[in-house]
Amino acid sequence: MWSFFHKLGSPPWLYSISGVILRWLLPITLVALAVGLTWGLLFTVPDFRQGNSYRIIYIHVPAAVVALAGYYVMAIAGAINLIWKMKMADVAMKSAAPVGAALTFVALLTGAIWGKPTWGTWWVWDARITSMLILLFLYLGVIALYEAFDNKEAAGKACAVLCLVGMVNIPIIYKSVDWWYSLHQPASIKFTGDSSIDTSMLYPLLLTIAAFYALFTCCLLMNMRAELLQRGARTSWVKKLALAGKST
Amino acid sequence: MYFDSFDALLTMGGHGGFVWSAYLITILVMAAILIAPGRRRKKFLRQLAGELKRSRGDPNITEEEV
Amino acid sequence: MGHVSAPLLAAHAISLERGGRELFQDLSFEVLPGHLLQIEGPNGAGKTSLIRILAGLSRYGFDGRVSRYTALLYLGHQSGVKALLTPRENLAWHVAGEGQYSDEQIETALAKVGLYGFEDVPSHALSAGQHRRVNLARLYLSQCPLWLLDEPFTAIDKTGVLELEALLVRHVEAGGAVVMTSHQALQVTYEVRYLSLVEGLIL
Amino acid sequence: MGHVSAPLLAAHAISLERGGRELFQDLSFEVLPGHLLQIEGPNGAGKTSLIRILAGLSRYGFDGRVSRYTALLYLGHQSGVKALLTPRENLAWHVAGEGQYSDEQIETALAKVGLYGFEDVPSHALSAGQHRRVNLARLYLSQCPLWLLDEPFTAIDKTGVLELEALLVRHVEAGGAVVMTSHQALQVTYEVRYLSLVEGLIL
Amino acid sequence: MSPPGSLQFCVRLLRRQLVLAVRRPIEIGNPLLFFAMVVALFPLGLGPAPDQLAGFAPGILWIIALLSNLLTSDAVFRSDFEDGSLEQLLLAPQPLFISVLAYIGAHWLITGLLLALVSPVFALMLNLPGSAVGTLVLSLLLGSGVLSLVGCIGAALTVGLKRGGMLISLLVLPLYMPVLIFGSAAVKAAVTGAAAGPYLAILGAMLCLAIALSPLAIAAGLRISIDA
Amino acid sequence: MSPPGSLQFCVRLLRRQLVLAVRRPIEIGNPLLFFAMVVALFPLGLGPAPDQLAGFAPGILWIIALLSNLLTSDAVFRSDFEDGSLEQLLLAPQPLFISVLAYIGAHWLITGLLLALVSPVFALMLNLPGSAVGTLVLSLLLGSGVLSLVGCIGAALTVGLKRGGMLISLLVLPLYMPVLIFGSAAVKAAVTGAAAGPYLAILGAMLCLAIALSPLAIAAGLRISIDA
Ligand code: HEM
Ligand SMILES: Nc1ncnc2c1ncn2[C@@H]1O[C@H](COP(=O)(O)OP(=O)(O)OP(=O)(O)O)[C@@H](O)[C@H]1O
Ligand SMILES: Nc1ncnc2c1ncn2[C@@H]1O[C@H](COP(=O)(O)OP(=O)(O)OP(=O)(O)O)[C@@H](O)[C@H]1O
Ligand SMILES: [Mg+2]
Ligand SMILES: [Mg+2]
Repeated sequence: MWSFFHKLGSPPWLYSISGVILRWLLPITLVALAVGLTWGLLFTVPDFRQGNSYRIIYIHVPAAVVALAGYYVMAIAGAINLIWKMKMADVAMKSAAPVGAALTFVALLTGAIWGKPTWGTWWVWDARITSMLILLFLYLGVIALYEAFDNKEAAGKACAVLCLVGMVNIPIIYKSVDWWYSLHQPASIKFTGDSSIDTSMLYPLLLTIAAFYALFTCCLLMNMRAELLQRGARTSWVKKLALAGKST
Repeated sequence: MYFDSFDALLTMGGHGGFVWSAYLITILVMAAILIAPGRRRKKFLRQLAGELKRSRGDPNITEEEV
Repeated sequence: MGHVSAPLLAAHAISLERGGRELFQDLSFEVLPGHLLQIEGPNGAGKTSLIRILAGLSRYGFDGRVSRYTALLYLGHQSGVKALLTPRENLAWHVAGEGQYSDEQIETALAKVGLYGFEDVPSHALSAGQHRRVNLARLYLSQCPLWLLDEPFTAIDKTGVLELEALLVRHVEAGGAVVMTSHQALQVTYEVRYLSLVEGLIL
Repeated sequence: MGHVSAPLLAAHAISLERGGRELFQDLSFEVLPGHLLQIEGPNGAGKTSLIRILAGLSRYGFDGRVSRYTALLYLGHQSGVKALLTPRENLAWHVAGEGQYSDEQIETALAKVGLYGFEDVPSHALSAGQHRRVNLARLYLSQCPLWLLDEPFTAIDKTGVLELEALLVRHVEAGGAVVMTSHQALQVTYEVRYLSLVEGLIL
Repeated sequence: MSPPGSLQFCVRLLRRQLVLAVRRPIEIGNPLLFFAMVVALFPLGLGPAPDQLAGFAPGILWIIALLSNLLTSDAVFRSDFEDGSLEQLLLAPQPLFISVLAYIGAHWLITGLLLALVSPVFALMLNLPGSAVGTLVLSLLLGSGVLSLVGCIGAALTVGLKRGGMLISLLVLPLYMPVLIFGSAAVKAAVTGAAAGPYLAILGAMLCLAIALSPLAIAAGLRISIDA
Repeated sequence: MSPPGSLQFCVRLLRRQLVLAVRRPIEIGNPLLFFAMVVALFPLGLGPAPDQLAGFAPGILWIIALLSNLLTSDAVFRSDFEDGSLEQLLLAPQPLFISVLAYIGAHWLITGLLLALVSPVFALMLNLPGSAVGTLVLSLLLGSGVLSLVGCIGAALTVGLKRGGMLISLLVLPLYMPVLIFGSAAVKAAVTGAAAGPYLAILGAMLCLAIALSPLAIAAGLRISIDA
């Protein structure tokens, strides 16, 4: 057990093991994404009220769900960095931020596109939409803070503090926005999905959610590998790797 | 497949533009986040190799000397 | 000789790299009571960086370990003198963490650094050297055995430098210790130890 | 002897009072080509105030008149070095008002102040002395005959001070003039003129 | 002579901060003036229809309070960072997470408290019904405490950055939003005659949470900023 | 070697200011993010009803543009003052009132122009009718020029003050108000289908006046601030 943790702290080991993981996970992810998205796009029955625009759910919901989970991944990595001073956690946190922000962006954009045929407007100040927008700001805040520091070690610590504060706040934000919206907007616009979802629609959705989780993991690992190399630019294992000319 | 013609697939009963653009944007973003880290890593390795070779002045350096 | 006093500060194998340059490597030393240690080196040698590591203000980005066994007083490049407060208020606040000093003690300390008559002028109306002197007045009150001073003579005139040197000697003779940097050689009759950071510098 | 060169700067009966104290009174002097003038006085004597009046940065609050007959270069307590720009960019901007300098000229000047290899490091990653040196590099490029320097040696190491002194001498020997303040005595073989502001000071 | 206790030290620090604020009366007057002027901007920008304005008064007042809190929080640690005072505070024997309470307290006193006290004037200017004024003051008192605590986290994290500029707004505005929601909801409830108590209770709970957690985050942030 | 002409010098200064801005991309992104976040504050404070929001969108967008201009204008000269660069500019042989155009231009490019270009996105979020978007962009382009010119006067006058802080808002907000009135009136006119041309023409006239007068005021203000 301890030796495992010890190894986790060793960049060369992490670099090689993540390479092995990626060699398997990346193809699986791509296949799952392809299957899930074509299934949703081509083979499911359209929703009886929304028609074909309903197919956006197969990218919208997975992106939203994984983006939210991504913030927690980032915050937990930040906590580990602060408490146990593990450098790998810092690498993970830094690598998760752009992926999470991109997925949040996808969720917002697909939601906005979905809104036009469904609600007749690109944007409404719905509770979930608003809190998703706030999540995007939280992600951008972490990225911007990291970039603003010159000393990257300090940047990691500062972002870890920010992530933790943000993590405490996410449920508060979500609850308050939800409550705020129900106060103002008595059920004139409602997601259709809350009630019951047909299993023929559910299975491809579950598949794409899983695929998006895998996608997040892949991107996280690949970002971490690039980051590990850059941080270890002066260590012998990186120099060896560079001179070996192989990039795997 | 649900759609019976290619045209139906494209228009999706009037919602085609929305659905296809949403999927397209998503796929572009996914491609970007999948490709960017690999490129960053390879570019860095190339740069470092170049620097190391330049500082040694010997293109055929072996691993033991590092 | 037979009596070995306990160190006030010990550096264990400190190495620092900044901007791709090794500034120093495997630096180990102890500061004992009575030591007057001057860190030497040209511009950019790493003196300020080292003294901030010793003070505990830099905690990341270097290898090695620093053990501090006592309260310390650090005066850096920046003076910590608030422009809107008077020298009296500034000094009172500077020593507030150490204890409660009476108004006479504050005034005496200010007089000792040549600020008699300037006690109640807002500090932004002081000259560069007077500004710095407000800061140095703290040395006359402090109870800390270990002083870390980064270029304390900056902007101070000749008589001021002499007085400050005398104060440093009194402090180390009384069992304190001083670690300082300066580009001027100390003109004191006490034994000064030197720590040179020239090695490894490509200027 | 017979030839009297035209003054570069003339002060006519300047008096200054600050914070209720007369700093100097009826100060009249001329700065001729070849003059190396050091303004002396303890902290708070009014050196900085005087030099800012001479430069034309202070225009109110003093009596008397200053005549400037030439372009001047002023370096004050603050360095004017932007933390986000590199030394190369900083220097290029500093001399932008005087003319268009080539990249080699900039690089040579930086090398002369010991910043070879630091040309493209952002300036906030420089040490205190290196920061100051970026500023001083300007002296190697400037075409201005008259230099007004307020404590140019601050934070500069020993060899740096020697080089700077040599530069000042070269400048005055070539027909320029320097008015400067410093708490260190100049170690030059050239004739230094002194202007002492001690009178009227109650320190 | 023994070092003073951390509480005593904190009180001295608070006094120093207040003296500094009083030396520049403009600093104290400023959030108020800013508030007054932005209140004046709204009728200009939105059109002066009084009944419409009244409906929006709670929201507008709360948004302005939030902005003026945000704009002043950037400066809480900046001057002390720039002149080296903050380094000295870090080296003091007293624990930092208690000392920072003094900074937060001073900030709250000269923005939050003062604003809450004069807000009735601005409320009248925007035609807020008199019955809601009490709730407005109370909600501002509680809410601005949270804003100060959260704003100082942002200030601590960004103080070391060369011209971090408005980065702080990006960091803290998302965290301000729940306060805005419940604060303006409380006032709206009072306007419509509903019970404002629950909203105020939620604001109180947020304040307790913020008081417990943010000093730790601020202290950590300051240590990091000094090091960078 | 002869000193460069004042225009050439001004161009170099502009380039330097833009390089400085680009070195901290956060500085450029910030006014935009601030804009986006304050846009989000309004529905939270005022309630999300789309039609109400649409009615207020012109005013809200203009108020936010004004605030983000105000908040950034404080920093235009501050860092150059603090590190002594401004002294050097005063001593340069080129006339100061031309050099300051570079500061104003850089400020306008990274706040006014950028904001105007992205404002359609925010307009959509507040349900502004698409037909008014063009007028919004145009009015922001013209108006933000005036705002930058006027804001820099305030910045020049307050830069020498130790922590002048928000004093600048007190000085310039009254001068901003006419811009706000005509700017939002232009957009409102476009929303209701009336002619926006006259309002835009007035904004243009204000811009000409400001360009003619404010560099002189700014140059004088800087000389005074340096001396104090
Ligand atoms: C910019 C706009 C939008 C954003 C940011 C957004 C955000 C989200 C988020 C965060 C979730 C996940 C909620 C959770 O798992 O708890 C979600 C789920 C969902 N969204 Fe959206 N949404 C947007 C627009 C829309 C539109 C226009 C529709 C359809 C009319 C829609 C339909 C759904 C459905 C059906 C679900 C899944 C059902 C559920 O879990 O309750 N969304 N959305
Ligand atoms: N803004 C001000 N308002 C009032 N008095 C001032 C102001 N600035 C400086 N003084 C006073 O003027 C005197 C001279 O200041 P000046 O900075 O010229 O001294 P200096 O000779 O340069 O000293 P140093 O060697 O310390 O740099 C000082 O006694 C100071 O108290
Ligand atoms: N924030 C930073 N990032 C990267 N490098 C830095 C940073 N600060 C300083 N350095 C580098 O570290 C070296 C040492 O700086 P330091 O300030 O310790 O020098 P010093 O010995 O105090 O010099 P001086 O005599 O000029 O004060 C310098 O070469 C500088 O370029
Ligand atoms: Mg130093
Ligand atoms: Mg001086």
